[in-house]
Amino acid sequence: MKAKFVTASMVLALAAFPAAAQKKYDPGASDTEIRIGNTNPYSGPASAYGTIGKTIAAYFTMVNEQGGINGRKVRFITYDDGYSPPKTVEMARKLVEQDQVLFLFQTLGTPSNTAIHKYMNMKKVPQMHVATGATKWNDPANFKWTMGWQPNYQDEAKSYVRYLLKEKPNAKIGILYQNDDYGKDYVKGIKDGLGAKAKSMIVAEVSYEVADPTVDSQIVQLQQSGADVFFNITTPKFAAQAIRKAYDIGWKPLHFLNNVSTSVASVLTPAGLDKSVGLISTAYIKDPTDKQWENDPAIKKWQTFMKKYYPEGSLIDNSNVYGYTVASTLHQVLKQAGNDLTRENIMKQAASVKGLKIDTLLPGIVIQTGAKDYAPIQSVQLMRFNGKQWERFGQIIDSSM
Amino acid sequence: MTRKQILLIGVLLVIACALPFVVSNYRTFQFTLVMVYATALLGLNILTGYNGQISLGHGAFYALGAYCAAVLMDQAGAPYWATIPAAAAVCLVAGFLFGLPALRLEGLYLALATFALGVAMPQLLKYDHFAKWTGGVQGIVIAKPEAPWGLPLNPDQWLYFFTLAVTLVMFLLAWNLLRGRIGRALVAIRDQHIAAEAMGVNNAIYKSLAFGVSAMYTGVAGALSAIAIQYVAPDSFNIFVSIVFVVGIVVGGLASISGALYGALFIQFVPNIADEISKAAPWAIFGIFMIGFVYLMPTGVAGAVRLLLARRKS
Amino acid sequence: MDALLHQILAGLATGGIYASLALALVMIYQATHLVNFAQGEMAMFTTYIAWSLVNAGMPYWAAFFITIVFAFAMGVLIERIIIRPVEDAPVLAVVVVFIALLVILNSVAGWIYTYTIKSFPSPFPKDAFVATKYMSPHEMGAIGITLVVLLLLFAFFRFTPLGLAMRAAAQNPQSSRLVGIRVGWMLALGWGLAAAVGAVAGMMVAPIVYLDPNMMGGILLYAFAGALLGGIDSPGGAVVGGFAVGVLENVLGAFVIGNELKLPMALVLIIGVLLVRPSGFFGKVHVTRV
Amino acid sequence: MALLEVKKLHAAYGQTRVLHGIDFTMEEGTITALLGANGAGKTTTLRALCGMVRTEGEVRFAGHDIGRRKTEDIARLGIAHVPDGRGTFLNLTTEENLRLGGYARRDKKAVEADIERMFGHFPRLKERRRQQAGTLSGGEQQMLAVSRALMMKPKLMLLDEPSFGLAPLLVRELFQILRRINDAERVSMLLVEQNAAMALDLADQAYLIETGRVVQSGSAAALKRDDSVRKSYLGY
Repeated sequence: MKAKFVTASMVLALAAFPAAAQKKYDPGASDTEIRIGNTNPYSGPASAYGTIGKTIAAYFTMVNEQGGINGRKVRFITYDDGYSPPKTVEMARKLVEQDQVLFLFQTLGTPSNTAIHKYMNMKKVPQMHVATGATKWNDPANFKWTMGWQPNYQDEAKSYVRYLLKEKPNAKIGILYQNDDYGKDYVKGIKDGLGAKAKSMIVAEVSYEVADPTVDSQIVQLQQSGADVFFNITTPKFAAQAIRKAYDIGWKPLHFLNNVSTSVASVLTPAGLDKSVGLISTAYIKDPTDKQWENDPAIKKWQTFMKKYYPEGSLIDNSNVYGYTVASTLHQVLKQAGNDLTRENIMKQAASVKGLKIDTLLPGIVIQTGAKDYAPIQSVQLMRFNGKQWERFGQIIDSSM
Repeated sequence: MTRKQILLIGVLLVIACALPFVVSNYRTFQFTLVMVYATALLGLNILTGYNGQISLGHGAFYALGAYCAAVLMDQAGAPYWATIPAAAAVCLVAGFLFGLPALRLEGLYLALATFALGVAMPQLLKYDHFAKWTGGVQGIVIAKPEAPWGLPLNPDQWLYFFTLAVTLVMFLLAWNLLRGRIGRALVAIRDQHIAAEAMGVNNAIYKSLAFGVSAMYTGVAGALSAIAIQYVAPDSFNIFVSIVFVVGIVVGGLASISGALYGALFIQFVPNIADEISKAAPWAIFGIFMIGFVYLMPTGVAGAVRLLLARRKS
Repeated sequence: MDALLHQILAGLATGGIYASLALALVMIYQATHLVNFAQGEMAMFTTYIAWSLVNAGMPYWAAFFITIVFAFAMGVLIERIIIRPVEDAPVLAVVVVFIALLVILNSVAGWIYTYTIKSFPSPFPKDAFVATKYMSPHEMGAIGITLVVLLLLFAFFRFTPLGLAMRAAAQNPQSSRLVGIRVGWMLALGWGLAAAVGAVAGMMVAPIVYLDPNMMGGILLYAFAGALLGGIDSPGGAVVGGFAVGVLENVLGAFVIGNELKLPMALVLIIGVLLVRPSGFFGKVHVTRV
Repeated sequence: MALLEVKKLHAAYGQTRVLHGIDFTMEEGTITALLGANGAGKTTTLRALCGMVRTEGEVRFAGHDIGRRKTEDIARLGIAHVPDGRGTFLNLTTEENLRLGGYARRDKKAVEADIERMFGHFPRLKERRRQQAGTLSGGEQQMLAVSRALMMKPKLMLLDEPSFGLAPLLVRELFQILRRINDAERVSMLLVEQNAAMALDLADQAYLIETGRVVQSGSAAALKRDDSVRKSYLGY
């Protein structure tokens, strides 16, 4: 009886994965376990993002309780790098060389990932679905072992610009950006999108540092510049300050807010919902605090998951939906890889996700990769805040166009 | 030095040389970092421990050294070993120049000035007009050195021995410097600056020199770290680097050469231990470790070791 | 002209933030002759307490005063339990304990309250008659509260025996013991007061910058600079210094050097001033006796 | 019962032992002088009484065992120490210095009156009442130190070299005032002095200390007549 069952499942497996009939393993994979490595800033100035690592860990606890992936348990090993690239290098090496993980997943931060970029590719260990929106992760020709996940910052910026050029071709643009790789990537996207018009259209470009207490002075500068369009490239705290300050001093530009800070509960509510009316942004993930998803089954499911597996986590933090969604993506990739758990195959499977729908993604947004397309999410949709919730408008756009 | 001490150092050296053949490449890399930190801490200890000038911004010199190495390799194609003396020279001068106005600043004021330097450095590194050289917010990726002369060493082992050699030279130099007249003068200035002046010690020169030499050490460490990490970026040198250095010299032992080594072990490994204990609040664990060390060994690990040895003798 | 005025007023608003924390730094300095690097994190932590109370439905002012009492107790306890054992240790060992406190409080706050920003209520009416486009009613109210705290502190130190004893204990602990002052408790009291002042600062700052565990992180350096600029032993000086730093920073950023370098530039200027005038604007010039 | 009883008092600074078993007693209302060469342990004796150094042995003051108590508690029991170097709060005003003397007193109301009384004893201080004490002359600071101690309404005053650095005329004036206070307010005084002649004139009792031990004692008058004392300390 038992033997029969085994044969049956073998047949099934053969049918599902004809190429991967035999079990094949690289370090980190076995009949019982898949070891996955990760670094996250659990301490230090960027510790706000640490919650992503915790959500992912919780996700795989859930997966394991439900029987694992193809019968294997996932061991998610995550270390604190304090958002310091040298520490990321140390921890990545620990994961690869000592803990012998099959691959790294969702290592967070552009500088941190840049620091291990070469190493991972030299070692031929996948640097999977990195948690940064820089463009350079979509470069399979040169860095075959590294793949991004979220829409990249430059493309997002370009989708705003396209909209702007259509709606308001004579705009005077003011930009507020965080003075780091993330902010500068957006600025580059805006300028590339504007092309030759950038010089004449951008009337003010001001930056702030993460350690600045407020951006009030910058908002005043932007208003004084006479700008009538505001690109708000800021992280949640500063986004909320900027929205409030602009409103309070009576500056009413066409206001583009970057996707990083679209949370209704943790950005717009602190800023004031009445002050946020008219903001334009993009999204690809459902915001659990947006009224329109209040009774959404996916968000309900996510909430149940949070309560059970990560009870200390915040239910209003978009990062936790993000973590859940990206972990779901990996879940799919690993399912697809079947019994061929080699690094080569993991990368191959990751690069052949076709139209994957995850229910916490916005309707119409799919995950799509190819051998030459290492950018899983490229479609976004513009949206406008109406004082209560975000209203999506226009078509789903392939932001890389 | 007594024969016993020479013997002890000999044994330590043999262990240090054998280490990369015994432990994994990853551990070898970690110990390379320990030596890098030890050199940096030794620099800070010369200034703060021996000379009594507090610096809350030594991460700035660490960054300067690292960027010297990275920019020279990236822009001028300089070989990695040549960047060490270059970083040393640049930081010596930078430290000396910073030390000149700092002469007029004492205690809290010096703390503020150095703190400010530490905070401002990353902002200078990413400043647009320097981005041509510094790579701006993106930083600079550099290549890892291979073992020369066909030595049968992998890059990690080679880097380890290279760092070990530099560290040994730096420690020997410091030992020579500090046990002699200059060392005594530095300590005299720390303990009784007016009396030292009366005894004919030129406070101004010694204090700025201490700043320069200290910055040089930390700069050399920075250059070594850039080569070991193969990457520099403004985010690698935030103010916490400076703060952690201060923690390192206090926990290791102020005004002690061996203290730099203990401190380096602390700042390299304790955060990892803290992370293992709690993902929820790793810093809280790290903080508890700091308090614990200061309570148990108020004069640092080096001080505690000294006490222990003295007690065993008597 | 309007631009300059606007920047100056915005600078005063931010300067008020620096001033209130600088005041707390000066408080501890007066009691212990040390600068407490954990001051900002203590303020942040107590502000979370206030936030919890308000969220539990307590009226604002009740929460305000309970938080001040809590902060005072926390300051006293920290001194008695954590700082006491290193009282006689080298200054830098105490600094390390401060750093430890800073990272512990930061980390624990993040753990308990998560890192999403929280809005903190303002006690001042939203559309008060003073509201202008230059400064919100809260910003003006916060400056007012800072000045009230300053006045109270001034009166406490100048006119009460306890205030006098605290000044004495900081200056000359030995002689203070000889007249029967319990110096250890004066230090604890200094910590308590500083924590209480910090709590007020936190509750005034939070509505402006939003409450999160890193709320005070960037402010510490400015407050430190403001305190030294005004004179580290002068509460009034600290407040003036804080405002000066806020305005200086804005004006430099907007008109002189740009935002990327305004902080380095402001610090260079402040240190320049201190080189010429080491005791700050209002600090006492000490007679050093050999 | 004696006001102050000291038995087998030992004291040390770190490893260095300074007192090797001092014994002496003091009656209430008297002035007692401790004489001895530099480094004999006079100042240390005073510091030991106030709990400012590590000690062994027994110290009883007005019925309390104070050998193990903290300095501030001893002060609150009624011992006022005028330390060497005067212990002035240099950055506070003259008046604030005086007020601190009355800090631990319960009769807060009387403090104001006592401040005026001190100004009565030392009119120079009244002129300087709003000045920073650091700007006072040496003599004025000495007067301030004595006044600050008196403000505590002590039962016993410990005076460490009150004449140090003062002009002879001032010393005489100061000693007269001390005598007057002793007579009028029955404040006992334990006096350490280099100037043995003046000390013996003022004191009722005297003890001679050498290398941390009492080597001779007796009434001031008797010691003054003693040959060896005369030779070693009085210089005639």
